[in-house]
Amino acid sequence: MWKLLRDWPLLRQLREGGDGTGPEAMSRRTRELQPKTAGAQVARSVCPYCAVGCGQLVYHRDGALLAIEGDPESPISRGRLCPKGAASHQLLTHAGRLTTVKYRGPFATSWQEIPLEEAMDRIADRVWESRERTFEEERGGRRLMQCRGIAHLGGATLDNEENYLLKKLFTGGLGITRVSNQARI
Amino acid sequence: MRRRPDADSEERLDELRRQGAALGAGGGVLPEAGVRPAGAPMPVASAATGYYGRPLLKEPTWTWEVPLYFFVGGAAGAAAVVGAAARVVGAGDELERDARWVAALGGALSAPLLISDLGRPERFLNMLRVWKPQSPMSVGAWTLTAFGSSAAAAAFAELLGRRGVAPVRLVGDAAGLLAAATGLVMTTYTGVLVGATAIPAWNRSVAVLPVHFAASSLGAAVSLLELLGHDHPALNRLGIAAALVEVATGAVHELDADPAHAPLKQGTSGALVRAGGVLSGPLPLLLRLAGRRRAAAVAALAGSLLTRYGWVAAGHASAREPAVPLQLEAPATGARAKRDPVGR
Amino acid sequence: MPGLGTSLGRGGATTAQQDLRNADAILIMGSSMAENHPVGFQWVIEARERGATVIHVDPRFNRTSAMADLWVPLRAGSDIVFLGGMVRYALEEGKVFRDYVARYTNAPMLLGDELRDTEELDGLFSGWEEGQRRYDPASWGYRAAPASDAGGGSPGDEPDKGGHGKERGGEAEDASNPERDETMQHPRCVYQVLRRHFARYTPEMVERACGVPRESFLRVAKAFCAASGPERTGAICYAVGWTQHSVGVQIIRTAAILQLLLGNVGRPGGGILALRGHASIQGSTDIPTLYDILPGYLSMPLFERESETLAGYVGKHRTESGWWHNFDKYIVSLLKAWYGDGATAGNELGFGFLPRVDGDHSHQGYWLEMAAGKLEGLFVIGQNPAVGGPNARLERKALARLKWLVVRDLVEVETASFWYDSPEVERGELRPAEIATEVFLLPAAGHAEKDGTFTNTQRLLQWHEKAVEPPGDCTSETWFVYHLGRRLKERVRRSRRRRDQPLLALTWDYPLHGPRREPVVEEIAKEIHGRRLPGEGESDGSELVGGFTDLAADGSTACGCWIYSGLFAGGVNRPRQRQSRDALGHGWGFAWPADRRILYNRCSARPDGKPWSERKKLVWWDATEKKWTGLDVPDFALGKPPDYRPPPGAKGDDAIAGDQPFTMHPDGVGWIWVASGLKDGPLPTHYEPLESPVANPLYGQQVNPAAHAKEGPDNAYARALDPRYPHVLTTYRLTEHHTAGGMSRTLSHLAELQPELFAEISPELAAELGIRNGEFVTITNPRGMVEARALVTPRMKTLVVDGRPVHQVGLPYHWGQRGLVRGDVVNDLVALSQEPNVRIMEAKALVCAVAPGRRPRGKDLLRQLQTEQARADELRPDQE
Amino acid sequence: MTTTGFLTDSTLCIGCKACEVACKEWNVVPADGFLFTGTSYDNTGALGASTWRHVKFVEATPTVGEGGNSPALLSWQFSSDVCKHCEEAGCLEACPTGAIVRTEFGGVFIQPDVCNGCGYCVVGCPFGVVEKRPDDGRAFKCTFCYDRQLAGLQPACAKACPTQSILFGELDALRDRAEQRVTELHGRGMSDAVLWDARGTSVGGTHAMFIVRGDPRAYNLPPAPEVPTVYQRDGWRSAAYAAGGLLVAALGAFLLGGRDGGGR
Repeated sequence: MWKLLRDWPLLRQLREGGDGTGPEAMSRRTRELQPKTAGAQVARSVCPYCAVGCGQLVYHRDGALLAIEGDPESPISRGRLCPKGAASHQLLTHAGRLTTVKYRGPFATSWQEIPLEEAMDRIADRVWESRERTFEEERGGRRLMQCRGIAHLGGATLDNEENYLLKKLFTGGLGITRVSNQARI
Repeated sequence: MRRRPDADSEERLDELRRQGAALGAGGGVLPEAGVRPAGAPMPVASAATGYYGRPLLKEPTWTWEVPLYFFVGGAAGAAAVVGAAARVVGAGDELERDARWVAALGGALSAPLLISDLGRPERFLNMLRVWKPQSPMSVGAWTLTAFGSSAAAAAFAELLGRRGVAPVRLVGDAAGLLAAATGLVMTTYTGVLVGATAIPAWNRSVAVLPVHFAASSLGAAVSLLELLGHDHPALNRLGIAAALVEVATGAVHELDADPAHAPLKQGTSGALVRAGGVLSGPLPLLLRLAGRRRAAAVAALAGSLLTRYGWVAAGHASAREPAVPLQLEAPATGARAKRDPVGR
Repeated sequence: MPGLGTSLGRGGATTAQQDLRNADAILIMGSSMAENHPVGFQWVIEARERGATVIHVDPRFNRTSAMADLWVPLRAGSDIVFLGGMVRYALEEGKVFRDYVARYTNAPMLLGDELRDTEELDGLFSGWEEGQRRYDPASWGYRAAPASDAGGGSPGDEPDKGGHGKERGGEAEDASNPERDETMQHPRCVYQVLRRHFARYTPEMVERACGVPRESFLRVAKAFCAASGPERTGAICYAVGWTQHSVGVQIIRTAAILQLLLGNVGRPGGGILALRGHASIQGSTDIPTLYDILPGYLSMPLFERESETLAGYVGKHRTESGWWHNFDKYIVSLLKAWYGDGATAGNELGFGFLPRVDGDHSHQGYWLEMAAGKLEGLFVIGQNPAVGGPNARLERKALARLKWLVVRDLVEVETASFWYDSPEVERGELRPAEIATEVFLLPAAGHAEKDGTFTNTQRLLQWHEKAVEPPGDCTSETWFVYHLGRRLKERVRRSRRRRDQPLLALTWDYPLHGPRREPVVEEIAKEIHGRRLPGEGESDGSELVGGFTDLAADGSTACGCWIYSGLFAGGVNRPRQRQSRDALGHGWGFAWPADRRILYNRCSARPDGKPWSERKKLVWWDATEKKWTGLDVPDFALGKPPDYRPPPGAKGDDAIAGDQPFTMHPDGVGWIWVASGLKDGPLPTHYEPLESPVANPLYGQQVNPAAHAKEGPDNAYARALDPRYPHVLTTYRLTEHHTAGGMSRTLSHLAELQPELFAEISPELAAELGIRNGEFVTITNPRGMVEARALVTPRMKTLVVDGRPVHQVGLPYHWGQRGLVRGDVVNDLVALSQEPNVRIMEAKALVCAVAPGRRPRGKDLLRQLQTEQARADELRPDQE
Repeated sequence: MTTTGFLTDSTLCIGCKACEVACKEWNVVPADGFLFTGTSYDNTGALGASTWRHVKFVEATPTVGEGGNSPALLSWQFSSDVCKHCEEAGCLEACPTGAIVRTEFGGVFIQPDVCNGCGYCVVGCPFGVVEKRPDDGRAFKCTFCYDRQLAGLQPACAKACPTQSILFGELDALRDRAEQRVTELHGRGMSDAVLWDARGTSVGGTHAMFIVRGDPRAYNLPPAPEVPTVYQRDGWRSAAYAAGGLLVAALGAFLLGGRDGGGR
C-alpha cells in the first residue's frame, strides 16, 4: 500500500515538481526499459531471400529467436535490409509455418500426419521401387546408367553443401539425370 | 518457326499503322494528351488534393457515452449551482434539496459513463495518476472527482439534515458550496475539452463552446427542476437567459462562413447541431414567453442532449476532410474512408 | 550463363556490387534493381550521388526508373535492337576504346570466307540446317583454325546438351594463332564483320522496333559510351528481364560486346553485374542441381561415343591452350571425391558410374515427360512450380500423373496442395479421388536453423551460422539427403549389380552430431574444397589442398567443386570470415575463384602492365617485385610478366601471353565473336519474341530459329500479329514479395504491403477499354486467363512500334491459391518455351488481350479457355 | 543526453518499405489489414495504431527520357512518414494519465502499461498519427524506438533503410545537414526540393524532418500545423466568463425574488 503511494506520480510531482509529462510520470516498467535483445546471443547469418547476400545478425536466447537485423560490418549491405530481409524473423516464427510431416495417400481426399522417420522410410521405398523399374544400364550396347523415372527440382534457395549432397546422391549415386532448379542464365 | 504474316493480320497491321499515323507518331511515343482521359480516373496526390484526398486527422474515438456525459455532467453541475444559489438566497428548501439530488445523481452517473468509454476501463484510476492543468481531460477528471463526492456529500447531508443535526447541515452546506464551485467547471470545461483539439470544426469554436455548453447545461438543469414540479420564477428567468445565449451562439455559427464549420451546417452532423440549436434556443424562448414552461423544459432538455451529439458528429466529419488542415484550395475530392478509395 | 561464359570465360558476374560505386555511368536494363535488389541498389545511389549517370531502360517506369537520371521505355522483347543500336553507335561514332579492343578482344581476328552473316541470309547465319532446326557452326571459325579440336562433334549444336557446361565454349579453338589484323581494317576481321552486322541497328530502327524516340535513344547511347577510356568506366546491371527471353543469352552477349568495345570489363566501376534472384542461385549453378553439368561447370557426359570413356570425354572437353587445359584434373578429382576408393585406375576412376544424358532433361523437358505420364517420382525442394513455373497450369496438371511427389518447404506451398485446392480442382479438371499421386510434404529448416554457405550474386560465398534448432520435424536438406542416402546405401550393401555400384562406391561417411544426427556441414565444405589423398603405403591423414592449382589428374586428389577450391585454404573456413579489410570486402567471405572480387582484372592494366590511369587502377605489374599486385587478387598468373610470349608448343596457361587477360579462353582474349558454344549464332541478332504483336522489322526471320516452342494443345501460342491479342504482356516481381510467394504471401508484414494481384495499364488503354482504376480486369491469352485489379498509371507508356500504337500490360506474378493474400497465377499465361542455349522460358515478352470485369469461374472458365486454344490452333500458321 | 531526430530524404527513398517492416518486426506491431487501395503502390494508407512508419507514393506523369532523378520534373516520389515527435506535442499535453511522456532523447513515448485508452491524444494530434487500436483499446504510435535508444542503438527503421533516406542522429546536426542537402539539391537544379520542418509554427519544431520535392501538401504534410494547447487560452477565458455569468445569473435570478410554490 505504502509502496503504491510512493510510486504515485502525483506525489512525485508534489515532491519533485514537473508537469506530468516527464520522468515523474514514468512507470516502473518504463524506467527499467531495455531492448528485447539485451544480453542475447548473436549468430552471424545471411539473408535467405534474394542474391544480394545481406549480412544478418540473428539474436537468440534459450533456443528461441528474438530478432533478426542487418549486420553493420557487411561490406555489401552495411547493416541494411529490404522489407523481405527485415521480415525474416517472421519468416521463421510465423504461425503458418509447417512443422509436421503431412502425407497424402493415393486417391485420398485429405492430409494425414505421419512421423518423420516413417516418412523417410516410405520415401526411400518409393525411390528404390521407381529406380528398380526405370533404371537403364545400357542402350544399344552403349553405357547409359540412367534412372529415367525420377526427377528433382529446386536448389537456388539451398546451401551449396545441400546442393552438393543432392547432386552427389541423385546423379552420382542413383543415376538421376533429370535434376533442375530455378537457375538459368 | 518462320512466320509469315497472313492476309487478315496484314490488314490488321495496316489499320494499326493508320492509327499510329493518326496519333501523330514518329516520336516513338504517343503524345501525353490522354494522361488522365475520361474513363480512366486515377487518384491524384497534389497540392490541390492532398495525398490522394486521404484524411490528415484521425476521427474522435469517443463512443455514445461521452456526449451523454457532456449532457449529464453539465446539467448536474448547473443544478449544483442553482441549488447553492437557492440556498444562499434562501429561496426554498425543496428546490435546494432536489437540486442537490439532481447534482448528486448526475455526478454519480457521470463516472460510469466515462469509464465505459475507456479502451481499458480497469485502468480508470490512472486518470488520477497525475495533475495536468494543461490537459482539459485531466482538469475534468479531478473536477468530476471533487464534484461527484461533494455533490454526493451534500445530498447525503440533506438526507440526515432532516433530523436537524446541526453539524451535519453545516457540512452539507459546505459540500453544497464546493459542489457549486466545481459545478461551474463541470458546465464549462467540456467546451474547452472539445475546443482545444486538432479538429478544425471544434477548435475554431473554442471561444464559443464553453459559453454554449454552459448555457445548454443551465437550460437542462432548470428544465429538469421544472419537470420535477418546481415553478420558482427564478428557474424560468434562468431558462430564458439560457435560451437567449443559445440563440446567440447559434447565430454566431450560422453567420460564420469559415469552411471549417461546414460540418456544423451540412450533413447529419449539421442537422443534429441545428436541431439541437433550435430546441435549446429559439423554441424554449418562445414557449417560455408564451408561459408554456413545461413544454419549454422538455425542448431545452432534448436540445441540450442533441447539441452534444451534434458537436461530436461534426468532429467526425471535420476530421475526414483534409482540405482545412492542409489549406487546400478546395475540399479534397474523393476523400474516403481509410485505405479504400477504390470505393468498395 | 553462356552469355557471359562464352564472351568472357566464366559464367558469373564480373564484378562486386560495392564496385558500382566507382562507375561513371550505370546502365540498368532487364532489371528493376531498386525493386528486386534494394540493398544492393545502395551502391547505385552512392554512385549517382557521386556524379555517375544512372540509366534505366525498361518497359515500365518503376521504382528503379524513379531513382535514375535517364529512363527510356522500350517494347518488351526488343532489347537486342536497343543494345545493338548502342554497339553501332560506339562503332560508328568513334566511341570504341581501341587500345583495349585491339589487344584484349578477338576483334582483330580474321574469319573464314565461307561465313555468311544474317545480313546476307535475311536473319540466319550460314550453317543453318532447316531439317534439324539447328546450326552447324563449322563456318563460324577463325580463318586458319580448325573448326574443332580432336574431340570431334563440334559442341554447341548437340540438341541434348544444355548451355551451362560451355562456359568456356572454346572447345572449337586451339592455340594455333589465327590470322590477325591489328589495324582491324581487313573486311573479314571480326571488327569489320561486327560493323556490317550491326549496320542496320540505326537510331531510326531502334525507334521503329523498340518504340523509343531516337533522341532519347541517342541520349542514352551518348551518356553510356562517354563512360569509357583510360579515365572512365561504366557498368551494366541486368537480371531476368534479359534472361527470360527466347533470345536471352544473345541479349547478354550484346551487352558483353558493348562492354568489351568500351573497355569496361575487368576494370573498377565497369563490368557486367548479373543480379540473381535467389539466395544461392549462383551457387546452385556452380554446384549445379542442373542436368547438363557437374560441379565446376564440367559437362555431364552425353549418351554418345566420345563420352563412353574417360579419355574420350576428357579429349572432347579439354583445350590445348587456356585454363581448361586442366579439365582432366578437375573431373578426376570430382570422381575421387564422389567415389573415393571405388574410383580406381581399373574403372577409369569411376567415370563409368556417371549416368549419361540422352535428351532434354531440363525442368521444362522432363515436365513434358511428366505430363505424358513417363515419370514416376519427383522431388521438389524449396521451389513452387505450381505458381512459379512456366505454363503453371500445365505443370500443375502434370503433377497428377506422378506416382509419388516429395515436397520440402517452410510452408504448405501450392505444389504440395495441387491435389485438393488447385484451380484445376475448382474447374473440375482434377478430382482428388481420381489422383493416384502419393504426396509427402516435409517441413524444412530455415536459414538461421542450419549451418551452410550461400553464394551471392557476385560469386561470394558467405557462411550462415546455425542459431537455433529447427522447430518440430523441420530438418535441413543436408539431414534429409544424408539420411535418404544412408537408407538407400543400406539396400545395396551386398549388391553385385552394375547399377548399384555407383551407390555402393559413393562416399557417404560424414560425421554426425546433434539430437537429429545431422551431418557436420563443415566436413562437406572440406570435401568441396578438396583433399590430397594418402598415396600407397601412406597411413591415411589426408590433408586439405591449398587450392585448385594443387589438383591432379592421377587420382591423388579429391575435390567436390574445383572453382570453390580455396574456401577452406589453410584449414580456415573462409566463407565464415567476417573481417572486411577493404572496399572490395577481402577478408569477408570467399569469392570464387581464388577470392578474386573483380574478374579479368588484368584488363585494369595496359598491355605493358601499368594502370590505364591513376583514377581507375586496380591490378598492375610490379616490375621490381616481378609480380602482379594491386587492390584485388590478380586474375592472372602472378609471376607472368606483361611481355611474356608463349614458346612454341606451350600448353594450358603457359600458352596465354602476358597481355591476354581472359585466361579461361584458349586464345586469352574476350570474345566479341563466339565461333562456337552457342546454338543461335556467333553474334546477337534481333528476333521477335515467340509471341509478338509485330513483324520482325529487321529480317524475314521472325523468331529465334533455334528456340524450342514446345507447342501443343496445352501450350498454345498466339501467332505473330494475332489481332485478338494486340497488347504486349510482361511479368515481374515487386519489392514486397518473393518469387512464387511461399516466403512472402505467408507473412502478414509483407502480405499487407501488396495484398492483391494488379495489372499496370496505361491511361490510354484504360480509356480505350473503359477501365477505371481499381476495378477488375481479365487478362487473356491462348494459355490462360487471370483477373487482376487495374492499376491505371501514367508510368505505363503506350509506344508507337513500327508505326502503330502498342499498349504494354504489366503483371507481377507472386500470387496463388494459398497464403494470407491470394490471387490468380500469372504464370498460367506464360508459355512453356525454351531459349536454345539454357532452355529458359520466355516470361518477359508475351501477348495478351485485356477486358474489363472479372473472369468466369469453374467450368465456364475451362470452356472459355478451350475455345481460346481451339482458336489459336486453327489460326496457327502451317509453318509450325 | 543529446536530443535526437529523424531526417527523411525522399530524394534518396526507393519506396521499398523496409522501414515499415523493420518497425513492425522490432516493435511486434500487428498487420494493418490486407486491402488493395489503388493509390499507387501504397496499400498501407496512413500512419495509425498498427502502422508507425508509412511510405507515401506520390505519382505524377513521367516523361520519356527523364528518370525520377531529373531536376526537370517530378515523376514518382517516395517519402517515409513517421510520428513527428513535436517539441510542443498535442498528444503529450492532452494525455490525462501521464501515459505519454517526453523521453530524455526528446521523443514522445506512450507507456503501454499506463494508457487507459481515453482517446484524447487521438484528437490532440495535428498530424493524425496517434490512433486507438480497436481490439486492444489503447492508443499506439511510433515509440522512437525508446528501448533501442536507451541501449545506444538507432531506431529499427533508420537502421534498415537501404539508401539512408532515413537518417537518425543528433537533432541540431541533422538540421544543419538537412539545410546543406536542400542547398545541394537546388544546386543540382532541383529547385522544387524543400525541407519540411515545423519550426515556425506553434508545434515549435519536430524531431522528424522531411526533404521532399514539390508541395509538401501532396504528401499530407500540413503547411501550418498547430498544437491544440494554443486554443486553451481562449477556451478557459471563455469558460471563466461562462462560469461567472452562470453564477451571477443564478444568484440574480433568485435575488429578483419569488418563492418556490412547487414541490410535490
